[in-house]
Amino acid sequence: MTEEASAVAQEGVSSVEKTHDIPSDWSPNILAFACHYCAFAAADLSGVMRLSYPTNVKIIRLPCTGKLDHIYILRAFEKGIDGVFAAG
Amino acid sequence: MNDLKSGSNLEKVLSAGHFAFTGECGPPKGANIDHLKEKIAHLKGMVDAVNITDNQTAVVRMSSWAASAILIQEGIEPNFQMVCRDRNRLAIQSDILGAYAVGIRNMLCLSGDHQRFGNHPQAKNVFDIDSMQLIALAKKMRDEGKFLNEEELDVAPRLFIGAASNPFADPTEFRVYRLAKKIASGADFIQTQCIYNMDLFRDFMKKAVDMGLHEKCYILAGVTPMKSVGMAQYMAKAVPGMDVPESLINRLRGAGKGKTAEEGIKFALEQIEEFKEMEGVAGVHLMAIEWEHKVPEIAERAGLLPRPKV
Amino acid sequence: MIVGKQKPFEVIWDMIKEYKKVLIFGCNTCVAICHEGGNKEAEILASMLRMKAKQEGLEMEIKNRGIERQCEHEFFDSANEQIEWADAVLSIACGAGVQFTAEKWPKKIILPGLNTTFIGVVERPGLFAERCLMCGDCILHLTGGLCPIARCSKSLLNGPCGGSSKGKCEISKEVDCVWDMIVRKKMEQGRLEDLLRITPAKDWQTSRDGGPRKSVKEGLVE
Amino acid sequence: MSNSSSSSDKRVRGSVLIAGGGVGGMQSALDLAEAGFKVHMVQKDSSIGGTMVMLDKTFPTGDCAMCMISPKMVEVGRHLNIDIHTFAEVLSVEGKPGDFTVRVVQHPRYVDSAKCTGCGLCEQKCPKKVISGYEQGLIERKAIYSLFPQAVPSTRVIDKDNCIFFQKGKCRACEKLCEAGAIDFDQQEEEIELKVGAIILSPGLDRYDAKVRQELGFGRWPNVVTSIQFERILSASGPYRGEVKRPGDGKHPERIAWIQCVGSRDRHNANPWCSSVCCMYATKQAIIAREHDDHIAPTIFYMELRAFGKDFDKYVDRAKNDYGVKYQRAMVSAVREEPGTGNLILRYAKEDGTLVDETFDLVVLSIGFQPHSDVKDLAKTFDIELNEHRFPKTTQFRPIDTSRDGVFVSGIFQSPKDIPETVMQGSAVAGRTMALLSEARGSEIVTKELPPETDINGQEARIGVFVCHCGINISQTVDVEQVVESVKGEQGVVHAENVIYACAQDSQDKIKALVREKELNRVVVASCTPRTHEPLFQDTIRDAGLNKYLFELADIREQCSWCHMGQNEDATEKAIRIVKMTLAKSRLLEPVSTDSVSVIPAAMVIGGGVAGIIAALSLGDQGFDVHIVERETELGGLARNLFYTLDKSDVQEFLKAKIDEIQAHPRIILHTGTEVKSTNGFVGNFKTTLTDGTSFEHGAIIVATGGIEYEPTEYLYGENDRVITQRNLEKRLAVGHGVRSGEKFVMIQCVGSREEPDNYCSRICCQDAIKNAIAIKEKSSDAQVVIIYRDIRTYGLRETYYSKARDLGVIFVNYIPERKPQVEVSEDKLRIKAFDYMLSRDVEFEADWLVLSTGLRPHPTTEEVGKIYKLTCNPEGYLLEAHVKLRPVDFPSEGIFLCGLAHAPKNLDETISQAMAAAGRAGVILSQDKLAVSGIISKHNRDMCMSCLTCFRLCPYGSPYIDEEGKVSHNEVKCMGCGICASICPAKAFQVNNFKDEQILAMIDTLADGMNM
Repeated sequence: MTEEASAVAQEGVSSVEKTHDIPSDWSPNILAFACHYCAFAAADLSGVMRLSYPTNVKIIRLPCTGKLDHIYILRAFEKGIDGVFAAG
Repeated sequence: MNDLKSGSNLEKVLSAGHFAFTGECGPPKGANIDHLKEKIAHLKGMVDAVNITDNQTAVVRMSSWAASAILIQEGIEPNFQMVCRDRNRLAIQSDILGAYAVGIRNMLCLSGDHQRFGNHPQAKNVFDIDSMQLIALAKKMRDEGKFLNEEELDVAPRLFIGAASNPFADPTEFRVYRLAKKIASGADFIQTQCIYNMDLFRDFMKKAVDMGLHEKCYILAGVTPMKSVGMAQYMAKAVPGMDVPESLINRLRGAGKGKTAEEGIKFALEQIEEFKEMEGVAGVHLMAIEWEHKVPEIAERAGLLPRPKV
Repeated sequence: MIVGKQKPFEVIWDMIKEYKKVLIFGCNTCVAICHEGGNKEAEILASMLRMKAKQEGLEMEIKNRGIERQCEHEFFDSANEQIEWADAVLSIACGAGVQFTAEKWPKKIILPGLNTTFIGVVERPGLFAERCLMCGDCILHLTGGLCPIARCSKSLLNGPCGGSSKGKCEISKEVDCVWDMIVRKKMEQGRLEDLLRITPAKDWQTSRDGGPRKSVKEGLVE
Repeated sequence: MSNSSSSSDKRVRGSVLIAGGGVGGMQSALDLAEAGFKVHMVQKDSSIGGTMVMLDKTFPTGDCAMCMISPKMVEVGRHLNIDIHTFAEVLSVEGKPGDFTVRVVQHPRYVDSAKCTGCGLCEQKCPKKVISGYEQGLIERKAIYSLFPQAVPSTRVIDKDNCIFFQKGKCRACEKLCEAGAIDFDQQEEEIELKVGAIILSPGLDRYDAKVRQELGFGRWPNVVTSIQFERILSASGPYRGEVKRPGDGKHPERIAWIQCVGSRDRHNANPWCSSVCCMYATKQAIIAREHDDHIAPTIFYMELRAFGKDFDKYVDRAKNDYGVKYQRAMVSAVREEPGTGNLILRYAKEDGTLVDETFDLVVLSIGFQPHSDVKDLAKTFDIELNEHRFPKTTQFRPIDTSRDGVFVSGIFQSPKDIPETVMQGSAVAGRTMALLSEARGSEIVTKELPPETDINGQEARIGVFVCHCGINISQTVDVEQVVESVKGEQGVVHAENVIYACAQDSQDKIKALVREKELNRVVVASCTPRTHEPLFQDTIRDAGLNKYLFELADIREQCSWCHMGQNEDATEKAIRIVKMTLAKSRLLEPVSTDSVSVIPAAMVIGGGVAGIIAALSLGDQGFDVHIVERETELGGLARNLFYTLDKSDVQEFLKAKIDEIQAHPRIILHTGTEVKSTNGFVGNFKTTLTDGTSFEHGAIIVATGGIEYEPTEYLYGENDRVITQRNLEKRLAVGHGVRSGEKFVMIQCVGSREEPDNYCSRICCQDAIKNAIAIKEKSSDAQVVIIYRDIRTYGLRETYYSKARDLGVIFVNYIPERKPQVEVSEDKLRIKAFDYMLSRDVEFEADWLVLSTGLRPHPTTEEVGKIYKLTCNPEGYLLEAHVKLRPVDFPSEGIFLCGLAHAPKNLDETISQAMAAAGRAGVILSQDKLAVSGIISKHNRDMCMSCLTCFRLCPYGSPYIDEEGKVSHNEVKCMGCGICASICPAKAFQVNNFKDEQILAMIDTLADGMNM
């Protein structure tokens, strides 16, 4: 065990994740990153087919999911978005 | 080889042309000298010298030179092992002087197992010098009466210098050259790694003899009797540089329940018989790990008793 | 190049949590190449720490920026303002960069975000491996271009030891036995005799054992 | 717009008529239009798309067919130089190659396409339901309808026969609802006259009517469906939304049977040819069905498994091993319904001859292709000859030329084939046409003249926002006015309003006017998807002098109003959020200047076999310089060992003629006895050095490195000189060796093919064996020929030669690889023992000759050439194309194309088609003066870059490179804008135009700002 790891273990530093109680009326805000060519097209098609899903899903179009930067996901969570969906 | 370098019993036995027989003992994991005395009592009179290991497998035990000193008190000749892992050249030289001062006359020079799998993997290792350089250093102190830095020392530690050789480690084709290097560095005797692959060892010895190495140095063949099939399998798989042929494992397995230890001893005895006749082999180093009480029996059955008085 | 590894997130958090304004300070040369300490990692780390602060209910401001190299005075100019702003700077440069930042800002709290691990190469993309221990007295001409000081677990100069097995070191099957490689290379080159000579004990004075080192380039030094 | 010089008295016209708007026709249209030709596409249906749009997914990748073809349709629909005439038919063709006059009849849609915005409201409100032909009768559509949701054009059409107004004189609901006023019940049939230089026929085929085979129960038992119905059943946008259900009762079937060859390979009840695609589509359907519902146990009843294409056998193995698809070799003699359950009982004979009844939940009939019933009229209209099977008459050496000069044919209309081969022929006819009309290239195309771009440098954002009602498509769910109100006062917004149809001409004009009037420097439209409409609006603002990348589209229809119907409040809130996110990005938009690079109008063709020869000739005829690099001293490649084709055409004569043409061609430079040493550069600008030291510049590369024949070690080959290969036999027969009466020939198929280590079908061997067998029989009718085979794979029209061989008395013996034939030599005679799997007994033949049908292998140089250009090979060593379906002759790297055996084993006519396709594709590039670099590319900041090589290693297109200074630079010409470099760069030295981090982060922040937390 490294000095650091043992420090973590001994001092009981809190873990990265913190859990919260979820209120019963809560609904998540979800951000999807979608590849222009496939997932964004699929989202369009679901509209064309009038398939319904909750309004708390918003989509940001990327030229390819290869463009999905770590910071996009982190920024979303940082700003309080509850779920990030990457599709491509 | 008439002028004795150290005058140790082992050196005398070998120089007199006897087939040498050495044993081995690990110091206690604590300051319990009674247990140490109990273990070495089995070896008294059975062997020409007893190797005292130096924090073997990087597990901390009583210091090898202190344990060696206890052996001397008990009238048994120690073969003091020293590894390069735990000391720099200052400590090494001072320990050599101290060892000699308490009456130690044999020293086996080793690099030492890496601490990673010992009981203090957090340790910083030293390896200021390696085993080859340790041999040369001991020889320099003894023969030139100088420290490594060329400074004169007053009384030279007259040690019988030993080194280890593992014919089975890789690259095997280089092993005999490494043996030659150790001899050139100043090794007076060699103790080999435990031998199980006799074919490979025969081949190794043939090369050594062809190079005349046996004339420059005494080579003691390493023998460790197998206690069980499990031990054989463990050594085959887990111990680096150990070559345990499948045929031997099968032989032990074939011996049947409760008879494997006896089969292991039988194999060791067959080996010793062969080593007696093998050109270039000057003796046997028996590493009966935690089986010291079996040494008298093995010595007896191998026809190695009584040990010569020289 | 110098290879580093980010400290565990919890350890970093523990270091910075008492400060109100923290700058995550990247270095865009060696440690950026190993994807541990460049602009991108600074950006990611800052974001994660901001989230952590929020979860812990702490009022903290955490920003990020990077400079070309934290081991040279001139590059710092562009970051002065932000360093000035911060209560504490978490440098994710190598140990040299962290210290140089600390020297330049003696009153600032400068914290290390990386563990500086070794001087190495990019063996494969994403796989960095140690090659040099900076002993100050290179012997690669003797050992076929393979350094036993850095790459033998015991730094043996007269290897291989008896633990060498199938080209691997006794400490792990993941670690190559460099002495096995040296012997084979010398044999292939027909220069085995080089290895039959005994290498004497090394003079470690040129290494760190001789104390902290400096190097002077005549003509450049002011 | 302006016409760039056209004169009616010129002999050769720079325009082309394409009859048919399927995937092949679209490929031809795009290739030709891009290469500088005006295209008129005439399509009988109300939308382009053809057969492929009906398919659910395509094998082997499982890509959604619509997802692949829809962008192509949009591209065709929007292309400035492609005029689409849907719901139209050709009436007559007069004239000669280079100058045809075509009369086209435009049937009335009763919807004015100039006014219709495609919003689809009329369709929703139309009260009349009609059985949907597109959905294969499984559900209903309306009387005013669009063929399918992604139809191009999206203009609806009124089905007069079913329209209540037309039939009963009242209703006009659509007319009342259409805000655009596009309904026109008075529309009349119109005739148009088109002047074109060449004609391409690509009208596709019809499908066999499964009702003819009464014993199979289609039309009688509801749970017997056709394969095309099953495609719709599988489709997520199909009648059951992708749920595998049976039409009879909506139950989920588990035991599904496919019956192959329904309407194919049957001279008595149906069509004699093999439809080429059914074995593979049935396999695909079985796999996809299993993927939808893993309770499904598929069984495919087949007679010959024709997995002859590249990697097809592997796909079948996957079906068997990974999906548990059972392949039952049996002829199903009858299907009847089990009373009460709707299940179906299939009667068939097992291998051992016993008759079995097996029950299934659903039966799929794999129906084949056949020419449309009116094909004779069509042939008359175009004045082309048909062959005995009512397909256009073509030859092995001129597979895409009809009997009429200047009229070419492609796709399944030429003969049954799959999608990639159709696409390939689409490019091939394009290349053929480009060569024919080369002198008129560019003469009839229109180019757009644009005003200079306004410099917005340093300006604050001045954004105009236009929120679209889309009739009521958006406004019935989203409160459009509220959206407008919500953005007024947002930072940078200087104008916001709502419009009924943003895409309508009046709105476009309004946007342009407002850009000028209010000095807008960004425009946001909130309407439908950017995938179809962004280019339109980009053009609009460009017309108003703004850089087109200053436009941003907020999708509040597909991704808001349409999927949140009835949730007006929430949908409005979401729409506001989407628009605000778009605004946040818009403020940070920057003009993007698109570079262009010049093109060297020359090509290099690597390989001088038939593929290389044909490609070189086509390119030379198109007017480009061509360098052929052939490592041997002679041209011809493997074809030098071929003597005649299945249709008895003389290969050597053909080859000699083509080589003569090459040698006489003023534009073709031959480099023989040498190889490529190195090539530098990129699309449009390559420089190659050969091993002989020659070097030259060129704009495109065609890789035609060819193949070699497998040299057998099996069956005593090389030990006994009576054991020969098909090629040896062909030569003997060709050079005049007679065949003795009673001479005995035994042929063994699949020698060195379809088995490890070369587990793939070599495609050519079955027809080779049959070709030689027929030749033997024709020389001596009482000679004995036995063909010992695994599956006879005489796909397409080749099947008729299989029948002919049987009629001539050739004996066919089926073996399985587990029990291969054995060969013995006794008293100078060869004895071949085999186990006849079909008859389940041992058979033995004496033979004078044992003929081995040996497979093909890629040429060893293929791998080397692949390394030079970083092309990947499949495990067998054949080069991998950019996309197996839609880009069959392209590589992922631009400017490099593929044809011939280097791609996969194929027959001579297919090689010729593919070579012309490669030449067509290369011609598209070489015909450009300048290649425009896309605007959406990654920009590299060299100051921030420390050359860590991460991008260099990860870029799929090889655009980052190590420059002369030894540092990483970025070749923007190769960049496709995927952004992998930007997302992985540890120094953040890359940003993708229009998708910059700050732009995306601004969107994220804006989304988060509006959340109720």
